[in-house]
Order: sequence, then C-alpha cells, then structure tokens
Amino acid sequence: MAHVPVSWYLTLSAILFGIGVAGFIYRKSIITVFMSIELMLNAVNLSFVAFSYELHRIDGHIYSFFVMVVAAAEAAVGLAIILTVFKNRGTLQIDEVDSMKL
Amino acid sequence: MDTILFLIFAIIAVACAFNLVLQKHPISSALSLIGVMSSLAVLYLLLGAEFIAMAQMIVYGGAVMVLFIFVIMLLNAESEKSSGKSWFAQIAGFPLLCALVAMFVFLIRVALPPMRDVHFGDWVGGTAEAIGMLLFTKYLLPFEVISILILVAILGAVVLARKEID
Amino acid sequence: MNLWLIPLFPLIGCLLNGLLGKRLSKPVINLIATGSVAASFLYVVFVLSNLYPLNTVHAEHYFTWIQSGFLNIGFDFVVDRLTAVMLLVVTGVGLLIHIYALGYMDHEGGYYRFFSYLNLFMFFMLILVLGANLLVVFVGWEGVGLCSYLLVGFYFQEKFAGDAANKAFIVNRVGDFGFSLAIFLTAIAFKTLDFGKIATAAAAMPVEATVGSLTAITLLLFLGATGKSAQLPLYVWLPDAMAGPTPVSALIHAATMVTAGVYMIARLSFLYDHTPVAMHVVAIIGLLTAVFAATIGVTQNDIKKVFAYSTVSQLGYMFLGLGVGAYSAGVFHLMTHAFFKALLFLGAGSVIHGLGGEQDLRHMGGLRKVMPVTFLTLGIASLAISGFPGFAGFFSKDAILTAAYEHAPWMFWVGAITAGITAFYVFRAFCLAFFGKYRGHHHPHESPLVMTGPLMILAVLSLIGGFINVPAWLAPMFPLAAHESSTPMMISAACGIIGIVIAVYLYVIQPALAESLKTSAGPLYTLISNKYYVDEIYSAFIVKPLEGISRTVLWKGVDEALIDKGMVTGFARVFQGWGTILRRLQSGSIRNYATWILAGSLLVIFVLGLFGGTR
Amino acid sequence: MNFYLVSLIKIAVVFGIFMTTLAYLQWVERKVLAHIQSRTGPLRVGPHGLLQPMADVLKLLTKEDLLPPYANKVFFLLAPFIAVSLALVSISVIPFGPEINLFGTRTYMQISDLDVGILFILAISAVSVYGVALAGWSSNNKYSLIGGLRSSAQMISYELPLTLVIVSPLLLANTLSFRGITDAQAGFYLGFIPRWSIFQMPFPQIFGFIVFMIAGFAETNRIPFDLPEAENELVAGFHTEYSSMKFACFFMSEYANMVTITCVATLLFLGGWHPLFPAPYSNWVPSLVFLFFAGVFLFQLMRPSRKMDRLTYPVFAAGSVALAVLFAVPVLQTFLVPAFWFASKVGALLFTYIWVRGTLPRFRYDQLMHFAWTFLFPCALANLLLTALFVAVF
Repeated sequence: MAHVPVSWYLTLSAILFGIGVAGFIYRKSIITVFMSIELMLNAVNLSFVAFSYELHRIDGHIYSFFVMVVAAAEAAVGLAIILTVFKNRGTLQIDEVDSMKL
Repeated sequence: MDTILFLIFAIIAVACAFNLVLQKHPISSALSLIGVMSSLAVLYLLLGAEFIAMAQMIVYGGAVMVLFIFVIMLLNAESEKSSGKSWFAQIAGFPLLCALVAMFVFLIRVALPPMRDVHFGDWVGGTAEAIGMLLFTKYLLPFEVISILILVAILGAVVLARKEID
Repeated sequence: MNLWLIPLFPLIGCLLNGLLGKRLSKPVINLIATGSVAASFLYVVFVLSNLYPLNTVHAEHYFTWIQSGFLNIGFDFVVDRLTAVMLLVVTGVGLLIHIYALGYMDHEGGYYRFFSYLNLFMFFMLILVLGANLLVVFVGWEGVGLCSYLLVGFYFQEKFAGDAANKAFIVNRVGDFGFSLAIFLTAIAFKTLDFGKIATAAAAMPVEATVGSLTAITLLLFLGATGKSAQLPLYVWLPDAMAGPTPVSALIHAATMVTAGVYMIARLSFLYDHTPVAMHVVAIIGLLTAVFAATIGVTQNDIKKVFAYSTVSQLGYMFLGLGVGAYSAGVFHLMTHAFFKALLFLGAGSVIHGLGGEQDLRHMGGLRKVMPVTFLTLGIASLAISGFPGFAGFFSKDAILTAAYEHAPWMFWVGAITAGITAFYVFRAFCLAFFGKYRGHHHPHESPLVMTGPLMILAVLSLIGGFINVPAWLAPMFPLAAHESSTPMMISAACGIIGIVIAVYLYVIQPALAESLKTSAGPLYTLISNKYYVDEIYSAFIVKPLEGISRTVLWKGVDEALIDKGMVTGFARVFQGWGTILRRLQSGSIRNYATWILAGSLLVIFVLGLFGGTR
Repeated sequence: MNFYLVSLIKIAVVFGIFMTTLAYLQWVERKVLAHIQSRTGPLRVGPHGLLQPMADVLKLLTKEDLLPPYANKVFFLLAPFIAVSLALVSISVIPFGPEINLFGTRTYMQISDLDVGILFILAISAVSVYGVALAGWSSNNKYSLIGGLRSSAQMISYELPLTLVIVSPLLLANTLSFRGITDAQAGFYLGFIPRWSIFQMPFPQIFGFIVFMIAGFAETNRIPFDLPEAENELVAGFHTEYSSMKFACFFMSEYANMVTITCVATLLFLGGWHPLFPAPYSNWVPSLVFLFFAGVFLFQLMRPSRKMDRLTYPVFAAGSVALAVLFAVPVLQTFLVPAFWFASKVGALLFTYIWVRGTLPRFRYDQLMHFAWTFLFPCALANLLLTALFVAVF
C-alpha cells in the first residue's frame, strides 16, 4: 500500500484553494462568493494542519483555530452586511452592487 | 488504510468543492461546502488534529454554515443571472487561476523538501490539552485580542441587524 | 524637601482658575489665586527655615528628562543662598501683588483669566529660579516670556495692547535666540547643562584673556539677559509693556521677570569670572542703559512710562554691579529694587485706580490730601529709589557704585550722575502727581485697604530692606570686597539729594521754570522725549527691511510660487492626472477587484519563490 | 483482527439495544402521557400495547411515500437521511459501563473511546440542525419553511448555553473524554454521598444541570420548546410534507436525540454508570429492584383488570425474577450492574422529558429567544465563571 506524504495534503489544499478562487471570480451571487472565501480559508487551514504534522508542532493548529474564529466573526458581520445589502437594493447579484466607484 | 481514507475524503472534498462552484443555487453550494468541511474534518483527524477536527465541525459546520443556510432561506436567494460586467475577471480570471494552481503545485512538488509520510495515530499532537496549554501561554495575547474581535463582530452584527428592523 | 511643591501650588491655581474659572464665583477665584501663592510662599519659608544655614547646595533630582548621547539632562531643582533670596522675593512680592490685584482688578473683565495667567507666571518664575540646569531654567525663562505676552496683551481688545504684547514677545525672541545658542555651546563645551558640573569644570579652566568659547557662551547668555531684562539694545519692549494692567507691570516688568537676566548671570558667575571681556561688556552695557533710560525718564509724561524707564535704568545698575564683579551687590539691588519698584508701580496703580484710569501726569496734581496712604508710601518708595540715606536703595546702589569706583572711577561718576537724574525724574513724577493743583477731571478717591495694605507692607520693606545684609548672606558664594573709602557713598547720596531738591524746586516751588527750561532746551528735549528715536531707527533699519523681504521674497516668491503653486497645486495636479488614469481600475465590480488581488498575490508568490522565499 | 471483531459485536449490541429503546420509548411516552391525562394509552396490540411499536413500523413502511410536486427533490430526500444518520451516530461515543473482559479481550462498554468525545457530541448536535432546516426549505411550503427557520435559530441560540454549561463539569473533571469525566465522578463523600458532578465539591453543578436540561429540551425540539413543529400554528412544522418512512426517520431522529442528550446529561452530571450506593450494596440493588417488580406483578395478578392479565402478569413476574437472578451472577455483574445504573439514570431523565411534555404549555417564539439570550445564557455564563473561580481557588 502506498504511503501518503504530507505534500499530498498540501496539494489537496492548493486544489481546494484554487477552486475557491475560481468560485470567487466566476460566481455572481454574493452568498456564493462569500462561501468561496470560506472554502479558501478552509484550504489554508488544511495546509496549516498539514505543516503542523510535518513539523510535529501544534502551532499550526493554533493558527487554524484562530482562522476559524476569525471566519466565524467574519461570517456574522458579512451575513449581516448581506442582509442589509439585500434590504437596500433587493438583489444579491454581485455585479449589481457596484456603486463604490467614480 | 491511510491511503484509502485520504483518497476517499480528498475526492469527496474536491468533488464537493467543484459542486460548490458549479451549482447554480446557493443552497446547493452551501451543502457542498458543508461536505468539504466535513471531509476536511476527517482529514484533520488523520493528521492527528482531533481538537481542530471537532472545532471545524462545531464552528464551521455548526455555526457558520447554519448561518449561511439561515440567510439563504431568509432571503430566498435565487439562482444567479449572468451579466456583462466585470470584464477583467472574465478575461484574466482563468489564466491567472491556472497560473496560481501551477505555482502552488510547482512549489509543493519541486521547491519544498521531501516530506514525511502520514500514518494515522503516529503523532497525535493536537489534543485539547496540548492546544489549551499553548493557547493560554504562548498565544495568550492573540487569544485575548481575538476575543475582543469576536465581541466587536457581535456588536457589528447586532447593529447591522437592528437597522433591518427600523 | 519636595521642592517641586513650590511651583506646584501656583500651577494648580492656574489650572483651577483657567479651566473652571468661568463657573466659579469671585471669592473662590480670589481664594484659589492668592491662596496658591500664599501656600507657595509659606512652603518656601518652611523649606528655607528647615535648610537654614544653607551652607551647602540642596539639590533634588526628579526624573531624567532627556537622555541623548553624552547629554543627560535631569529635571532637577536646586536651592542655595542665591535661590533662597530669589524665592523669598518672588513669592513674597508676588503674594503682595496678588492681594493688591484683587482690589485693582475688581471691576475688570476676564477676572479669572487674569489670575490664571498670574499664577501661571508664578509657576514658571519659580521653575526658573529653582532649575538646576540651563534647560530647566530655559523652560521657566520661556514660560515667563509667554505669561508676559499673555498679560501685556490682557486688554486684547485694544490694538496698542496687542501690539505691545507682540513687541515684547518678538524682541524677546532675539534674546532667547542668544540664550538657546548659549545652551548649545555649553552642551558642546561642557557635555552637561548642570550648574554644579559646569562650575567644577569651569573652575579648572584658565581665565580667558581674549575671546574664547567661554566668552562666546557668556556673551550669548548676556544677549538673552538683555532681552529679558530690557537692556540696550533690546530694552524697547519694556516701556510698551506698560499696556498691561498695573499689577502685571509691578510683578513682571519691575520686580521679578525682568530681573531674571540678573539672576541668571549671578548664577553663572563662575563663567563670567573667567571672561573679563564679557564682564566688561556687561558693565558697559549696564551703565549705558542706566544713563540712557534715565534721561528718557526725565521727559515722560505717563506715570507708568516714567517708572518703566526707571526700571530699565535700575536694571542697568544691576548689570553694572554684575559687570564690575560685585554680584552680591547686584542681587542686593535686585531685592531692594523689587521692593521699591513694586511699590512705585503699585502706588502708581493706586493713583490710576483712584483717578479712574488716568495715567498722564499733566492731569494729576494735589493728590496728597485725597490719597494720604498712597502719597506716603509712594514718597517712601521715591526716597528709596533716589538712594536717600537710610532707605533701601541707598545701601544697594551704594554697594554697586562703590564696587564700580574700585573697578573704574569713570564708571562711578557716570553712575553717580545717573543716580542724580534718577532722583530728579522720580521726584518730578511724584511732585507732579501729589503737589500743586489738581488738573484732572475725574473725582479722585483713595484706594481700598486690599490695595493700600500691600502698599504699606512694601513701604516698610523699602524702609528697612537695606538693612538686610544680602551681600553678607551671599558671601559664601560671592566673596565680599573690602570697602576702602566712604567717599563714593557720600557723593552718590549727595547726587541723589541734589536731584530731589532740583525736582522739588522745579515742580513744587517754581512750576513755571520747568516749562521755560523745556522750551529753552528745544531740540534736545524733543530728541529725548521721543526716546532718542530708537523705535523709529529700529523700524527703519530692521523692521521695514524685514517686512520688505518677507513680502517680496518669502511671501510672493517662496510661499505663493514655490509652495502653493509648485508643491501644493503641483502635486495635486500630478495625482489628479494619475487618478484619472487609475480610476478606470476602480470599476466598482468586486469580481474585478478579486482578480486584481489574485494577480497581485501571484506576483508576490512568484517574487518570493524567485528570491529566497524557499530554502 | 480481534479489534474489528469486538467492535462489530459492540456495534451490533449497541445498535440493537438502541433501536429497541427508540421503538419502545415511543410506547413509554404514549403510556405515560396517557396516564398523566387519565387515559390508558395503547392497549390493543399485544399485552398492554407492548407490540404497538411493531405495528407502527409496519404501518409506516406500508404507507404511500408522497413527494410534493414543487419540492426540491434531492434535498427533500436528503433531509430525513441526514437527520436520522446524524442522530444515530452520536451514540457511538457514549460509554455505558467500565472496562470489561470480553472473550479474552479487554474492552470498553462503548463503541469508540474518543479523547474528545464531548466535542464530537457537540459537533454532531451542531450539524444535526441541517436535517430539519433542509426539510423545511425543500418542502417548498411556507409552514415547513417557517418551521425550518425557527429550528435553525432556536438550535443555534440554545447551543450556546448548552455548550457553556457543559464546560463546568469538564473543568471539574479536567478531560474531554466521557470515560475520564465519568471516572472523575467515582467514589463517595463521607461514604454515602456520591461524587457526581451535581454534588461534587468545590462547586456542585445542580444549577448547571438544570440549565443543561432546559437547553437540552430546546435542542431536541421538545415541548415546551417544540416551536419548529408547533401543530396549532404550523400544521406539523418542518415535516408537514413528509410521510411514510421519511416521516419515521424524523420521528426516530427526535427520539434518538433525546436519548443522546439524556445519556450526555447522565455522563456529565449524574456520574454515568457509577452507582448511587457504595460498592458491596449497590451490586445487589438491581436484583432487589427486579424482585420488587416481580412482587408488584404478582400483587397485580391477584386483582386482574382484564382477562389477558391472568396470562401476562405471571410471565412478567417470571421475567423479572429471571433478570434478578441474572443480575446476581457475579460474572455478569461486572458489566450488567453498571449498565443498569446507567440505564436507570437515563430512564429517569427520559421520564422527566415525558413528564414535562405532559405538564407544560408551549412557549411563544419571541419568548423562546428572549429566554435563551437574556436568561439561560447569562445563567450558564455565571455558572461557568463561578465554577472556574472555585476550581482555581480550591
């Protein structure tokens, strides 16, 4: 049975991150874009944990813990913002929300 | 055993991630994301990070994604329509994305030194006790700061939500 | 001993009155203002009685203020015998003037503001006196300058008050420039600013026969002193500073602040002892100022201006004393001068108060019956300043003139004649105010007890102040010279008496004669009454050219063309241009932004990967 | 291979007992409720309606499986599956007894001894809201949607006090493993007061236990917090559109959740399998209890209310005596007695659930949220702070 080196996990993390970026760029619903961000954060967390295993140190776990906490805070505020945007504009299409320009 | 488990859950994760991006409806995307997170939790367990695995399920699976689903249901979000805007993203997005993934793979395959193999149970560093010890000694200040951040986020969410009522 | 408490009380008073004064009632303001100074005075008495013989220097270190390279400047206070004299004079006379001001300022607007400033002045003056190194002294030095500015411009609604305040401040800049240069030079030469350390270092140095670094330092310090203490050529601000309220003139521009220069030179006497050239300059400038200001004083008609020029003149005496090496005599005169000059100003203030703001001598006269207390106390002060035997001024002026005689007889003769002129113009003013017929319109009245009380105390001090043997007290610091003859003393006393007699004769017995003398003197009188046209000369040679340069080169050239057009507008143009190009990037589309972020992070990863991001 | 074999046996045993419990829990509930309301409850199928659960299962299996035409089919099918599988999975970390010797292998009376078992339970309970929420949303029915929304909001809100209050016994026990927590509650004060968390010094968790139970009611959507399925306003809430086995799945998941939460309460607060009495006596308590039951059955036999009783009561009595004998065998005592204590504690708590259902009315929705955030949450926080303080000081 073949062994799984840590780099496989990192590769998985990179693939997930790439998919997350793709979601961010190509999806048009604010909520989906937001979820793509969460996907990217998760991918980064995976690499943190993988590096932790490689180094046999748990500092990486702490970082991913912090990432989770920040993600939770971000979700709370972000979704509140989405609610406000929806209330004010009646749309969740990200391209419709473009008044912040000259 | 390690390989099989890794492959199963890696494939699930990637499939769910693709599903997230490809699905038209937000709620399908949300469920796919939950799938990604759950399989990642299993991978964390394989990597000896049991606390993080459980935290992943509780925080992401239990709190964050429930919020997402709640909001999606509340707003009854529809499928998205395409628009002609964001020309730069349409044109440059894909090449850049390919470059990014290529760069990552290059870095992991070539630039990083060879890494150790993962054997489930070989190293279980991420116990709650170990993480707690580190969190309340070396990382005490970031921990407190992040607590304040959470508090601020709660206040922000409350303020934004209150506007909703007015 | 917690010396820091001494300046703290006035500071608290200042803050309380300044921040809350608008809401406080008058009695409370009075209590805070005078109470803080009284507390300070009592604490000074307590400290000094504890330290009494004061044979050694009592120093206190509070914290390291500046630590930079070799320079270690602490926030230190020090008390020695010289400081003791100054502390008592400043707090004592200050307290009396504060009490006096309660009556004088009773009807004025900005009551709390006035006392807040006055307390702030006390705070800075005490810092100046207590400071143990040049920088702390400089803080006090600048602080009192600020307070002087604020108080001279107290009636800021009047243009002349604002102008006078500006003049005082700007002229002092010149002196302070000298002072700060002196501080820099000291730091370079001695690697410290501490008086004690400078003294030991200076003692090891040879006396400079010609000009050297010590001479440069002392001359620059003296430049500072000429600014603060109104000596030639920077005296011009002091007469104008009379625009402030009279208690201010008494406290700041007669008794305390203007003597700061004298104090500073006495404190740094160990430097001056090594620089005969600088000593010479000090003596000559002092003497010239004394004569110069005294002659101007003869022709002035504003009672406060007369006394202002007299202050300049007396300060010249003090510098003469310092310059001829009689530091203790200078400080002695400083103290007696504080008593009688404060009294003169307060008396003048009492007259002005009684006449409802009238300051012109030509509109006074015959007030001795209406204002007996003022008459008597002002008389004592006039006798004291004239050097009438037995009064305070006699002893101190005599000490200076004796020392001058031993240094160079011609200086003594000039000084003695000046003493005569001093006696003449002081009694001229005195006689014009209190004798003859009343020539004014306002109904005069005696001042209240709160004003006459301090007058009486100061009168007593002017009477007996001469018997306080300050030179003996300061002998450990400034060795006493043996008096060889009493001739100079008699001559100067005689000069004073002659001056008094002439004044009384001209203005009481034969008033018509004075007028005819004035006309017969003709051009000379015009010259002197216009103060030798010094202000006009300054205006023509310094102020006007400066204004011209400012207007043409600095304003039109540098400010408008270079800074406004070139830098402000120019930069704005550049960024505007870039902005028009770059704003196309800001499409408002979040997805575009995300793509840009992606591109940027790719670049970062790429660069890191190329240049040492990995091992 | 012993490990896998033992694990399989344990899974089979636990699953069997668990499913039976779930089926009969419903029967017990109906019976108890009936008696509270002075009715008799199921009586027809089997003696005292004992076969009623089987009949129910048969009925549900044979019912028509309805699929609403405008429902989102995938999620509509997925929701009950998620609900029931998550509800069943959490039993796997619950320990029922101490370490025992099974066929020469030392093993735990527990499917899997996870170091972070309590976190696992929390994770599963956090995720289990999706079943309800998805069911509500995918039914494309406003009542269902409201039920689903209420359920998500309610479960998120009550999870906070629940989690906070769980931390207090963890502080006393200093571990996250259920086994460790239970072991920390072994022993007695003064020889007779059990060291359970609710009695444990320095800060007895009685208060925390009450808060936990209240939050538990809300987490399992039970009366008085069963807003997601409030029948008088929302028809049947999130499962209005469900029928047949899909409905049964929701039903089962609700009872499974109930059992899980009472198991957790038992382990955290009531000392798990540790007996109420000190060791030598406590081993004989089960036998005595069963003998007492046998006595009751025999006593009832003297005054049979129906004809069937003449047959059933002797059987019940004989069964009880057999059980009493079984519990008296020393070899079996090692694992039967702890299991008995565990089961009786869980049973008592389940009875409380049913009792409350029979007693209390339903909250209004705003009252529910208000209660969670302004009363229960501060209470849990205060409990945690006090516990931490006492633990730190003593």
